[in-house]
Amino acid sequence: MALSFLIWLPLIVGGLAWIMERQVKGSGNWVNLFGLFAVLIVVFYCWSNGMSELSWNWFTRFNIHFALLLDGLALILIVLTLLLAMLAVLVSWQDIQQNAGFFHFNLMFSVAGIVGVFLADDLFLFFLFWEVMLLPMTALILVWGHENRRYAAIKFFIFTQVSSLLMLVAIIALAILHQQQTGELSFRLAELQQLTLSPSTAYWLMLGFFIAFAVKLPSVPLHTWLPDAHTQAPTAGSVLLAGVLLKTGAYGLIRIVLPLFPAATIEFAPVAVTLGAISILYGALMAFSQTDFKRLVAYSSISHMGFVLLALFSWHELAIQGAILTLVAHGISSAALFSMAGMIQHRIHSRELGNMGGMWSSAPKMATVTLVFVMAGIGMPGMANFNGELYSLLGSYQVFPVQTSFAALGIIGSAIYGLHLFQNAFQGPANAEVADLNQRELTFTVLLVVGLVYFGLQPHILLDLTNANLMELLSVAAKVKGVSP
Amino acid sequence: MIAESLFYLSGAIALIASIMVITNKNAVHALLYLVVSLLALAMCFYLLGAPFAAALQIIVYAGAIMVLFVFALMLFNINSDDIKRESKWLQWQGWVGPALLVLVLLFEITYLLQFHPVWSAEPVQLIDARSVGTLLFGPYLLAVEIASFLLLAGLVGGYHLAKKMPDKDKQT
Amino acid sequence: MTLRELYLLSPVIILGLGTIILMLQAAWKRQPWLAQSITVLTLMATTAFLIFEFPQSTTPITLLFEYEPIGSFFALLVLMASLSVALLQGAYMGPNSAEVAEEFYLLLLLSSMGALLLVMAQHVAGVILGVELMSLSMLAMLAYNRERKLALEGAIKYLLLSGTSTSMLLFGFALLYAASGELNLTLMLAADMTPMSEAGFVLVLIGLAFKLSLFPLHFWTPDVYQGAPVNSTLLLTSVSKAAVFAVLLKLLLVIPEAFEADITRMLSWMAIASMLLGNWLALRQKSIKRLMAYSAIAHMGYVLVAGVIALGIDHSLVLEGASYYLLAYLIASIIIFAVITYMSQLDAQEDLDELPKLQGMFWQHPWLATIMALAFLSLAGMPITVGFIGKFYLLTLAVKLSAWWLLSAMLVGSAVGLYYYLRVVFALFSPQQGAIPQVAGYSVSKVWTGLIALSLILLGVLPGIIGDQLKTILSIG
Amino acid sequence: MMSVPMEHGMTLVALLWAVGLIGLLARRNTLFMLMSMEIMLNAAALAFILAGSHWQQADGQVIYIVIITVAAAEVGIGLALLIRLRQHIQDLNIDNLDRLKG
Repeated sequence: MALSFLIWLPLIVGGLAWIMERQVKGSGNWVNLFGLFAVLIVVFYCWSNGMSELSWNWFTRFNIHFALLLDGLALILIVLTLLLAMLAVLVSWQDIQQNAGFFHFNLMFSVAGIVGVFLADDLFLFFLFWEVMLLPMTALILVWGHENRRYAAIKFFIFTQVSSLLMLVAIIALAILHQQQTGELSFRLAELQQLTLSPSTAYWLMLGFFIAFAVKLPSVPLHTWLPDAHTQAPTAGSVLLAGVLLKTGAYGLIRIVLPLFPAATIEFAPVAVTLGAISILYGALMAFSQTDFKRLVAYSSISHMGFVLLALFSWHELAIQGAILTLVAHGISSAALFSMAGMIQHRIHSRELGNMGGMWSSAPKMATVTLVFVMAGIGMPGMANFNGELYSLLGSYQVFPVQTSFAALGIIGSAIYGLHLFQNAFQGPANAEVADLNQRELTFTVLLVVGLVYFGLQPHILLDLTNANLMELLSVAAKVKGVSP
Repeated sequence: MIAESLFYLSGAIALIASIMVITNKNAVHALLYLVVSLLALAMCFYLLGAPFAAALQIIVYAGAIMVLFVFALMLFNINSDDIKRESKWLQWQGWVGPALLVLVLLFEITYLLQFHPVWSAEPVQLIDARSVGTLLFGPYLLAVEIASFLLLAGLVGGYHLAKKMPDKDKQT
Repeated sequence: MTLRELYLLSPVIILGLGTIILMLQAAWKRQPWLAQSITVLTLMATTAFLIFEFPQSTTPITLLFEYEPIGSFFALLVLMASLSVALLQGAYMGPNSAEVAEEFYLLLLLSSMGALLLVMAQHVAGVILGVELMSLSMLAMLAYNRERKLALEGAIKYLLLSGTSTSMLLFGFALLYAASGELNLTLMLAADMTPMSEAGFVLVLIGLAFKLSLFPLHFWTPDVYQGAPVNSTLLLTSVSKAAVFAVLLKLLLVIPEAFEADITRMLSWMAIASMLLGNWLALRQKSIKRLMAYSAIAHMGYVLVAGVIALGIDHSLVLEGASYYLLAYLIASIIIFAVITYMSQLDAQEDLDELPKLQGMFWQHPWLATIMALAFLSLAGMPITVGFIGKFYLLTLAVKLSAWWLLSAMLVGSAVGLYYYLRVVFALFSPQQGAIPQVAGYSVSKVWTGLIALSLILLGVLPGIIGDQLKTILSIG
Repeated sequence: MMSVPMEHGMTLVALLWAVGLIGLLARRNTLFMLMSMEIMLNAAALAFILAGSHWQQADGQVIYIVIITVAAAEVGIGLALLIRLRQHIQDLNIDNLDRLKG
């Protein structure tokens, strides 16, 4: 029961913020902030009291359940979501002037959808949340985005929607296969794992899911929506998009594709891993050639998520651990960079690197913080990203040495574009005089820095939490490969 | 034997008259041909042993419905301009496409009819007005009632569309 | 006719009584609100009867009609749409309309009666009378505002083509009758099929496909939709589609096995072409009514998927799927047309349905724009709306029977559909352009629209409410 | 009495019906199109009479009566529409009804 509050509560809070904003200007921010905090408390309450499962009959005709499951992986990602949502609220504290109430509502609506995706234990429900979270996100881009928002919003929506249609067909096909084998339709993840699939069926179904998730991740060649969406979205939208929405793709791979179709994924792995490696290199290359701050960070996201794809499909313990670490680390670091971009844009009304430059002198605090974030993105040891990428590369090297070697070049690439970014924005001749970080901004940026360093030094917290998921995955793989893990 | 030839003859008349209807330039002439076609069909009905239908065809169709057409024609006040304009349209080019399309359809159905005979020719029995009436006001009673509603719909619709707009202030 | 039969005929009788009362009222004193109240009450009484006496099994009413679950469910859909039209007309006409009000309501009742008869028909005479009563009344409503030229044009096109389709239907039935000697729909198809009767059946299907505006008989749809007053368009897109589809479904369920393969092939192609073409042509439309016309073509293609599969095996799921999808389609259409109705005037030459004029509606009329956006999302099949559940049913059907071609066409169609539905939604949320008028008052119709909008969400979020019951409602084994 | 094969009768129906359809497709004047429609309805009526007489049933004629009712109602509304149309435009040419386009 309490578990379902994780989904209702953001919705209620969002509605409340909408109403409050109409009464008192600026109050919506506070409502959202406290609401998110309350949700966070509910998460920890559920987790500590072991309330991790929930299943209600929902659509009996098709044996669909409103089934939620809170395990370690979900917990991490939900907490990440809530924290980044708070960041999104904080970073757009004064950005949104028009229709602020509706903005707050959309923000919370998408949080509800994202939390739902992480919690869903029934594929039908998963799909429902998967689609629902897009709507408010599209609205965020469309209404409060930048100059080219319409195009970006349509592109974002169409890409994700069309790919998820394939997933829907695959879900239905799975349920019907279940009916053929056991006489009853089922959309429960656990029950579907018991299916015996013929290799070709499994392969096709896996592809259906994979395409949907690869679009979200995004992986080359399905990535083209991302630079537009990230660039055009308002800061809060970019933070959520980069920080959390991309993670739903990876989450889907870990939660659905790998356990349901172990054999098919192993067969498909060379392709996926190659795609991952290409994403890494392509993302890095494109990032380097950008002149737009946000677009640069967007391409770097493609590069980073390539590591996740590479790691997951290599089916190696270390690599999967690395993927999980990367998820969290990239969530924090890219969200941080996007919020920096937002702050700069708020000050100089431009995202062009050419219009920046030399801001170190006028805004030293901002420059320092940005430097830390850039360093994290590059994968400097001691920061969270380093662990993730290292684990990923180490793990996948043992399975796919060639692709991994190429992928490793991506680290060098990230160093180049990271420094390119920093240099252009903060060093050199001063083009722009900007105000330094204020109290509010300083608070949350420092917190982000702390988070990055903390997880960089203590990765085992995340690994302990997700150990159960990992073991289960490996045992599934072991069954297929016929060897012990 | 005579009856058969009469059937074919009146069928041919109906067909020719129909062709004249659709190829005629003058609406009034076309209407006259239409009446001829309907009457020829009435003859067919009679020969098929349906005298009641034949009578209805003459009274209701060729009579009442055609009179409606004539009235409407008078209201249209069709003049020589219209006829000229229409004759421009009656070039052979305009007919080729539709005619070809329909002829294909026609060929198909004629082929089916002629080469897959399923019915044997039996002498026609008379079905008189009494048996039709018994059926109509027995099991088909509801159909009659509904037909009256159908006519009501036609009446209301026709009345509404054809009459003048009411003046706003008169309406109260 | 026994007393029991007469009792079961009550829905039609109530409508007939309503018609008569309405005529008396118009003769006594013309009063728009009174006419509207009579119509609404009549329709509600009919609905109430159908709900309380919902059939569990098939009971014949003379040899023309039958009282059975599938037809009755569709009758409820029809009544829901008619009720919406009746409620919306008041606001649409406005208090000072130059047009008279009573005839519209009269025709509305007659049209609903025709639709009800059509879904109850089990005999050729029933089908013909039902279809004609429905479409002729509708025809007069399409041109209801006599000063609107576009409406007249649309109505004339509809008249000519609908007459053609009727004659096709009749010709087809005549061939079937000639082959079997039966006029009952079921018995007529139960007889041995000869090439002649097959040709007849195809002609019947084509006649019905015209009313459903399926490819290749779809071409009249956009013109008629665009020209007609928006409220009549709603009637055309909801009532006639639901009723005709019920007949089509009933026919398909009794089709002889030997003939199934051919018909499946024919209908599959019609469905695929309708889905693709409808969605494709909708892409370029600026007028919402025209867009809805093309989208109607596409959606009828989707429902036809269920019809095609009806020839396969799983009858119960097919019926449920088709019913749910039509319900979803109706709900969304009612909302969209209702919103346009609230912003247009019958007396005007055109309705306010051009996309550029509707830009930024959300910032002026948040509620109207929200429900309209929801309705479009429902048509696009987004989750948490009822349209998604409908699409889910159809996809399940298609996957279940491995109809991959149909499935691909559905997916491609949906993908294209997403784009143009989204365009409308985006326009509603873009920055404001100009002032959009809105008719004030008429709280009853607003409450009704709100209820429909609520059901759109409710049936999408809790599909079990109806979905779990449908099997028993339609009482299929 | 006479005995015409049913096939011949149905061929006549098909011919008449085709003539009506050609007229409907080829003519531009709405009045002529309306007449073509009448021809098609009549063809269908003949088909029912034929079938009824073949099966020795009066049902065919009952349906015939239904058909003339339909035709009458249709003509009523159709002519009313044409009268209304005539007031708006100067002729009944359907090509002048081209303001509807997408």
